[in-house]
Amino acid sequence: MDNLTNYLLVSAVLFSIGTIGVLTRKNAIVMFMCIELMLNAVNLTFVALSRHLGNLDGQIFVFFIMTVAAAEAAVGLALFIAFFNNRESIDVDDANLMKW
Amino acid sequence: MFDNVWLIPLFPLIGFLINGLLGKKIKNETVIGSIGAFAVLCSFIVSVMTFLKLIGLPAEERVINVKIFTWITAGHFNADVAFLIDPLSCLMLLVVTGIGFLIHVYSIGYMHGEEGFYRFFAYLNLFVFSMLLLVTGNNLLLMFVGWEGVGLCSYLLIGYYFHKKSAGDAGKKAFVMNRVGDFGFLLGTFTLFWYMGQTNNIWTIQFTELAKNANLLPTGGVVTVITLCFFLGATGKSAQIPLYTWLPDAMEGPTPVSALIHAATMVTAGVYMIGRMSYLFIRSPETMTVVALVGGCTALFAATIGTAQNDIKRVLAYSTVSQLGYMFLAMGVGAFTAGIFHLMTHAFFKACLFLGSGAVIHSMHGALHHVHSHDDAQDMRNMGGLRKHMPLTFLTFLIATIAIAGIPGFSGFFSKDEILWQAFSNPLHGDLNIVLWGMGACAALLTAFYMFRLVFMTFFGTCRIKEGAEKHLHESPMVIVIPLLVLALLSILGGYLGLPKLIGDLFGGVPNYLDQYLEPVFANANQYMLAHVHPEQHSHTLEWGMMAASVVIALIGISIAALLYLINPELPKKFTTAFPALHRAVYNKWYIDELYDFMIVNPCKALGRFLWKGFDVLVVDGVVNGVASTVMAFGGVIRYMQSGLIYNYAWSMALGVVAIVAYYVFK
Amino acid sequence: MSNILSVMTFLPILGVLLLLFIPKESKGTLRGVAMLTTIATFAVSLPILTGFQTNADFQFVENVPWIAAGPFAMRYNIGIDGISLWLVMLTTFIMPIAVLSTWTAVEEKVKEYMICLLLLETGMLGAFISLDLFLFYIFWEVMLIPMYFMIGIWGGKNRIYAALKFFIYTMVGSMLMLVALIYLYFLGTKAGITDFSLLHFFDLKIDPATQTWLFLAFAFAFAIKVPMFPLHTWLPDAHTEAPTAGSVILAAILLKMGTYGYVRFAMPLFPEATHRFTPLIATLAVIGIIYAALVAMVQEDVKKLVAYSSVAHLGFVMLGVFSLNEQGVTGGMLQMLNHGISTGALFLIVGFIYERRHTRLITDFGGLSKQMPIFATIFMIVTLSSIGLPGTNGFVGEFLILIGSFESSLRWYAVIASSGVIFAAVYMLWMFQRVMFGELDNPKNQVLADLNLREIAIMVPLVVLIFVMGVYPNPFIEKMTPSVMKVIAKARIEPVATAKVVVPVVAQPEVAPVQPAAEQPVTAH
Amino acid sequence: MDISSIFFAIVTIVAVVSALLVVTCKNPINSALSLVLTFFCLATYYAMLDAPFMAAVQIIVYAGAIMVLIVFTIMLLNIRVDANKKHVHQVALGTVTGIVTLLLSVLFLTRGKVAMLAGPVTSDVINQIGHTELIGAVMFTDFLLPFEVTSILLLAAMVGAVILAKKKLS
Amino acid sequence: MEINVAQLFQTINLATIMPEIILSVVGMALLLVNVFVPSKSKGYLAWLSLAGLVAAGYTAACGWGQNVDGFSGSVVLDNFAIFFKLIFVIAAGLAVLISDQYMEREGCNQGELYPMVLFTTVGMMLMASGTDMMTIFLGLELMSISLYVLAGFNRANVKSNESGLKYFLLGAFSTGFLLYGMALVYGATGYTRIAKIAAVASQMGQPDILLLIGALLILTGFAFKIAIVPFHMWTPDVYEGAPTPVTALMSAGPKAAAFAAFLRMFLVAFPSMKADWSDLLWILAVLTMTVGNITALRQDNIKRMLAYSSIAHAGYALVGFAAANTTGTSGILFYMLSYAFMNIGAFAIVVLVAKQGETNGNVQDFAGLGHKRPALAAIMTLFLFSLAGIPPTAGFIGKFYLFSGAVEAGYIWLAVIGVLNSAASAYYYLRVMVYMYMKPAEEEFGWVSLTAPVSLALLVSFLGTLIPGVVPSYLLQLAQAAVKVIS
Repeated sequence: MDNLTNYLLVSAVLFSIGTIGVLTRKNAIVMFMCIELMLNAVNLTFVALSRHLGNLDGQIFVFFIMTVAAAEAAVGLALFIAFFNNRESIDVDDANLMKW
Repeated sequence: MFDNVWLIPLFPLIGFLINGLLGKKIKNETVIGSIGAFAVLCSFIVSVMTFLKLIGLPAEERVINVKIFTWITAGHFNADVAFLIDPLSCLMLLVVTGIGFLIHVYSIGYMHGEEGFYRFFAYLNLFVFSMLLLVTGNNLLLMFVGWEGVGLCSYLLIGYYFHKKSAGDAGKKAFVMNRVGDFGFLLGTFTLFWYMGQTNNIWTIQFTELAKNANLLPTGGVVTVITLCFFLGATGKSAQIPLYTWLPDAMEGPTPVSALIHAATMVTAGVYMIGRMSYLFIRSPETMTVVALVGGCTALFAATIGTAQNDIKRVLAYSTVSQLGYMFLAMGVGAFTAGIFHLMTHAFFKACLFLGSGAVIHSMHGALHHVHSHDDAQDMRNMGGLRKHMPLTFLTFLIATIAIAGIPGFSGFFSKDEILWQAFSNPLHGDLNIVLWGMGACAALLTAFYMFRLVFMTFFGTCRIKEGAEKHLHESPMVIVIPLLVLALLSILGGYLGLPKLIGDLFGGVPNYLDQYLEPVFANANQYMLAHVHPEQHSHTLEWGMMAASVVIALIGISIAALLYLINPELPKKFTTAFPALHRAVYNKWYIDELYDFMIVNPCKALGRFLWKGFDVLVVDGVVNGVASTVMAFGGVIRYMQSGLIYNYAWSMALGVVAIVAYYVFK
Repeated sequence: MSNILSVMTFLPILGVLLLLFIPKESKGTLRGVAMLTTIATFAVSLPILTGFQTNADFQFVENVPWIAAGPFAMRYNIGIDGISLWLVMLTTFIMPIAVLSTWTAVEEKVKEYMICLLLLETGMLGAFISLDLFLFYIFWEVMLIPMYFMIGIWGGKNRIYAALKFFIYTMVGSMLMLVALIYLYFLGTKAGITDFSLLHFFDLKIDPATQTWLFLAFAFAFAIKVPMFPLHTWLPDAHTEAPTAGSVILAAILLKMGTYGYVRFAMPLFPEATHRFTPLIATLAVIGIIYAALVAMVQEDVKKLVAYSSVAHLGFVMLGVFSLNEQGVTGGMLQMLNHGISTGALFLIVGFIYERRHTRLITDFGGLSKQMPIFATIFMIVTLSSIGLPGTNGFVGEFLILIGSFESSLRWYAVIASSGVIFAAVYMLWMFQRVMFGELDNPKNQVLADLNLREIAIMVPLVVLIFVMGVYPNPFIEKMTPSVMKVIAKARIEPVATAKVVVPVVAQPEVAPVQPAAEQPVTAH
Repeated sequence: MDISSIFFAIVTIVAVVSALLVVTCKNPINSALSLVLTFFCLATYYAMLDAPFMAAVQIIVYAGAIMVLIVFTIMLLNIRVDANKKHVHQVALGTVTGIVTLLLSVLFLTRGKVAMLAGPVTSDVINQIGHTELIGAVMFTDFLLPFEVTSILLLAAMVGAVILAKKKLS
Repeated sequence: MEINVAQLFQTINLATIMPEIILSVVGMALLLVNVFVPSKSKGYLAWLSLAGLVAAGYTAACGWGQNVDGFSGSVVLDNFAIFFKLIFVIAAGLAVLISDQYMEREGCNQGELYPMVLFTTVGMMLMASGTDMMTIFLGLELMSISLYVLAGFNRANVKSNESGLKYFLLGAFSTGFLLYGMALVYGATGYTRIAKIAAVASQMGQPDILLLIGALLILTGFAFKIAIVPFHMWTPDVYEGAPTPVTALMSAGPKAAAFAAFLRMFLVAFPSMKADWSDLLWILAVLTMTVGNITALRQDNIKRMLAYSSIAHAGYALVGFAAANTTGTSGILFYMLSYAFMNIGAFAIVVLVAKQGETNGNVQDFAGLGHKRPALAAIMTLFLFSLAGIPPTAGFIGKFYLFSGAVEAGYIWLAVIGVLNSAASAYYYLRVMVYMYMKPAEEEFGWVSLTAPVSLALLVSFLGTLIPGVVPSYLLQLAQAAVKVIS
């Protein structure tokens, strides 16, 4: 049990760090990496829980999360490139045409 | 038997409709005038027939209700269009249609060539119709219809020369002041209806029903409220203090209108109404006192103003107010018959006076017109010596003046003396009697004074009209003179209908016809009075003495007038220079109009403006628009949270999550 | 024809469909079709009047299922009784006049204008005949739309503000009513009511606290529509900006929705609350009467003045309706019709001079009587009707209201309200004087033409009604009496025995023993 | 404290520090490399949790595929160090929010009760049958549909990436 | 571990995902066809994808009343799912119909748009059908990823880039929370199947904090897609920047899909915690309605205005959710359907009125539309009235049921706030009408070309807004039947 809690806490720490990253960084790619960090934290939670519960559903879930992460990475990075093509920047401060 | 009573108001109505709708097409003045006059003549004839039928009946059966159709029914409220024929209404019918007819005839001549001739006759007919409704209506509501109807016609006729601002103002003033009175009338009606219904389960506004059940009403209390309300109505219609100011202004209307409406008929409606509901008024001693005092005060007060006016019609107008005061004084002391008597005689001589003054004005106007002068044709200072030019007019005018001044032998003497005697002797008000009598007597003095002042200034002395105009002054046409003569005759004879017992006895027991005739109408009130107050026995000597006193008073007034305006015309000027403030105050009608403007009219307007700009626009709309703009402003602020920056958005989301989670974690 | 009400209500829609196929350039045809449609609607409504049986039942009822889903069941349930009968007649009567009044005034977008008018007619008729609460709400809201456009598109300078204000003001109120409606329905379902039919809810017993809230919600919506002080500020704006026909309809019919709502819904459904709020409503009504009169007095714009006079008049209606006795409610109902006719006519009159001079400022006029005698006559009659001169319709209603409220617990309110009679004379006559009397000194006014045949034709029916209803109002009263009695019976709470009984309730003279006068002890000495 | 705990602690320290580096490094490339390190740590955790297959996939998919993609993009776009615009408020707010998140997580994680399921998959079973096989058995029975959906998902992502990253339209 | 293949195939039951299969296949086919279609004739693809959508919708509708599950319980085709699937089909169909003209004008007429729309629809359908957190998650991601692409589809346009970028980053961020929530729920119950979670949760009595927090985090994940305050911030920017047809789709489809999954999870899995989450939804509903409406008051760009209004509408729907009774939830279903019609209809008009490069998209640019194109203006008016909730439109009936649900559940103040919001919202809808009818055109309208697909879209949305407003009974009954399976 203690073991599980440790894992969960570690994942919470990683998740929070990821959140901080998303909230504080301006580089879209770095933000995306922080989101990946958050997803990984969730993954860790899933795996730890899966191990503890003795069923593999959590790990399967992680498998799908990874797939989704890959897909998101592909689309996201393509979006960054498209944005960069137009704005010569990947700073989210420059994504400010639309507001108010 | 009285089935054709409805014809009486119908004829003028038809006349009104014909003249009103087709008058413009007819164009021919004679035809229009004839239609108008004929309609009233027909009414007069039917009235006379009705009158004859009525006096053919035994005295106790002389109250007849004639229902035409049901007007309004809602719940236990019911009002019919129905006529009440009794001695009082019959008398009024005769006065209204009779004098009305004469004035119609007079108007044909007087209004000759005026623009909107047809309009005038239409209105006049409408007025007669309304007045007839007023006097014959058998319930309060129908009376109110006539009541307001005559107010309307008065408004229309005062504003006949609508292009003159003063005429429009005067009309509006008359209507609004009347409305104030009507407000009282309505309240009185409501209270009476409700109170009768609630306490006795008699839900009615019909006069005969009310009279029958008047015994159920208490003395004072609610009845005081009711009667005071009604009296407020009467003060409006009959130009008593405090609502009298419209009447002098009403002289903006054509002179026949002043004669018919503002002297002979409409303004007496208040007196009539009190007479009609004498059984109510008598049950409230407080109201009676108020009525008597208001009447007395008005009589005196208006008379003072009358002494200083230069406009011939204005003098007559204040005189009317003053005479109406007498009538109320009479009603207030319980001398209902005397009041009605004075109403009748006043109708004769005041109509005569007004028509006479109309003839004078007409003549003056023509003369001034000839010399292209813009002098005021109604200002007595421009007149003088007209006796020579208009002998018949002068004669009739003089007769009427003597009548109003209260010289024995003329109608005014009998009625006025009756009132003064009653004021003095009637025990209803106890010690107040002397005061009431005193007011009446002073007013009588002043009346004699200003009336003869008028006569002297107008008909005697040298002609002060603009040079060259004098030769254009001439006697009026017959169509004008004949009504004058008839009225002058009536001014003499009218008084003999109501000879005081004292004098009647002198002539071998000639009865007071009027008293006998009206007895059934006021029986209820008189009985009540007999039962509640103990009349003191006054000696004949005292009565003779009082009579003599009033004659003396009249003579004094005439003498002063003669002294000031006939013998020594310079005196008045000295007098005015000696007391400029007093003169100015009297001349300006004691500044009552200004006072009203200051106290009521202007504050109302200011309040209206304040409510509009201050409350409606600022507060209510301010709140409405304020809410709207606050919301909009919020929108303006909140939208700036939408910074366009992703990390802000993400932070908002994270904050949302944190807030939600924190709430449930710490719950 | 058993579905005559539906035919009447939806006939204007048919007209709309027809209008859609007429090219917008042929204005004459458009006007003609609209005119014919409204006249046809009026014609269809006549058999309703003649076939109406004088009793308290709803007649010409049509009742078919409409929506049934979840907890709700709405029905297409329509019918009329004595209360709605005259309002329906008023609507069908006013509409042709409204159409005719814009014959020359509206030159732009005639097609859209006529469509709006006809849609409005359907909305109003529908609201008056609905016996299903939900259906009523639908029509109630539908009315807003064409009126909004009429004000906003064909209105004056400040039209957009006025239109938005009108719409949102009214919508706020009606939305709250919607919530109350839903709540009421769920109360009903607990008591076994299965649909929105109004009749079912009449018998529903609701506890006083709940009634209070429901009543407030309904009353708020209706009060805005009436409009009652202090929710009236949309009205002067809307009236001033609306085109003539818009003002006429707004004044003549739309405002009646509010008072009708009270009589039909708020009062019979929530008697305890009605009882409780009577003083408040009467106070507001009386304030409205005096307040609007004072404000009307100082207006510079004729239309605004008439608009404020509407507020005062409807104050009377509210007072009458809440006096809850036969005289008061009958008077209120009559006054609704009267106000419809006379104020409608006043707006038409204002429209006439506006069309000629393109100004409504009182100071721009003066002395018109000389130039326009026919106009002056009609204006005078309408003015008199508006100030409630006896012999005109205005008087009967006002008198019954006042006597009714005087008899009820609202005695003192009636006293104050009566003074409104004075004020009405002041502001109306002053306005009349300034517009019609005086010197004809403005050169622009010296060339004004008197009313033409069309305009006279518009006014004559109204003038005739003014007198007919003033002189012989009984037929109108008779038809509504049973329904009025029913409303009173439902809305009235009998005073508790311990309370001071002041007024015997609807005493019937022929049954109640009348004490003979003779048996009364005469106070004699 | 046994050896596994010490190992856990070391891995945790590395993971947290590298995660912090991801957030704090100015240069995106450094962030990316730190992220790779974090991924490795996670893979280590998975291995420790008797999930060797997941560890492998973690390395292959995340460290191998995704990170390569990211680094490639960074290089392609030639992104320089964060332009040092001041955004102290944002950093402060973000950090505080993150820390609060962490505290809250700690609160509910320590207070919450994980289900006591005691499912069939114990380390013995894993050792006996093999982790990959077990995963495969579940994935292709119970979670067949999600698996199939990922194919569409990847297809959509691929098509999308192609559309978006194409050269500018002429 | 042995796998019985025969048994496996029995449990699969492909019929349950037949609509998804059809759409996926059509999507993939279109990808291939696209290569051979010249860029001027991409309109054919629209018709083809419409055919696919109709087929999928038909297939789905055929399953009405059968309530079958497949893939050993990870997916279900019940009335609830079918109702939503029809909404998605309608939303996607209408979006497809208005795309061609727009894309051609904006010069980004790439055929891949249609497959992407179909894929996103598949994602939505899976969300509605999913009875396993994984299915729902993957559906959500399929939907989202396709939408990221669609939002940034006009890659030459900076606003479109920006829209895609923002949507992507924030979407991925919210996915993090969603997943964390799912992980916690998994941890607290041991399962990812909704039915099993429900079974465990219902036995808990006092719900465990992990489960509760998990549920709340899932809520935030859905809240992002639905655009509930404070997870709404992306909406205006993304809606404004995305190509208008995509915005139209985005405003109707994903919102409904998120509601579908949201409703299913919360009503099936977490009814035991209703007391906890319905209070939260109460507050969120109020916030969402109010913020959406108030901000919309001050918008000039009509897409942005509609974006804020869509936030407000999400708030109205939440009112029904907070009530969590049949009336309220069926109201959500009905409302989502009506919203698809009226909102996409409104966007269709926006597409028509705007000029190349998304200029002319301000409220002011609608000035004079009422005279120049009365029919268009009239239709727009209907949509706006429906959005404002004025009878006789579908929008009104929907709101009526939503607020009725709240009243029935005793949330009277919520209903009152709702209706007041509704009244406030009238202002900005009316403002558009003010410009359309009450102000003259400032400049000449360009030739608004009304092509066949757009006309069809307008007709359908017009009828779809009007008819359920007048005779809503049938649809309402369907919605009632649909929510019966999850309550």
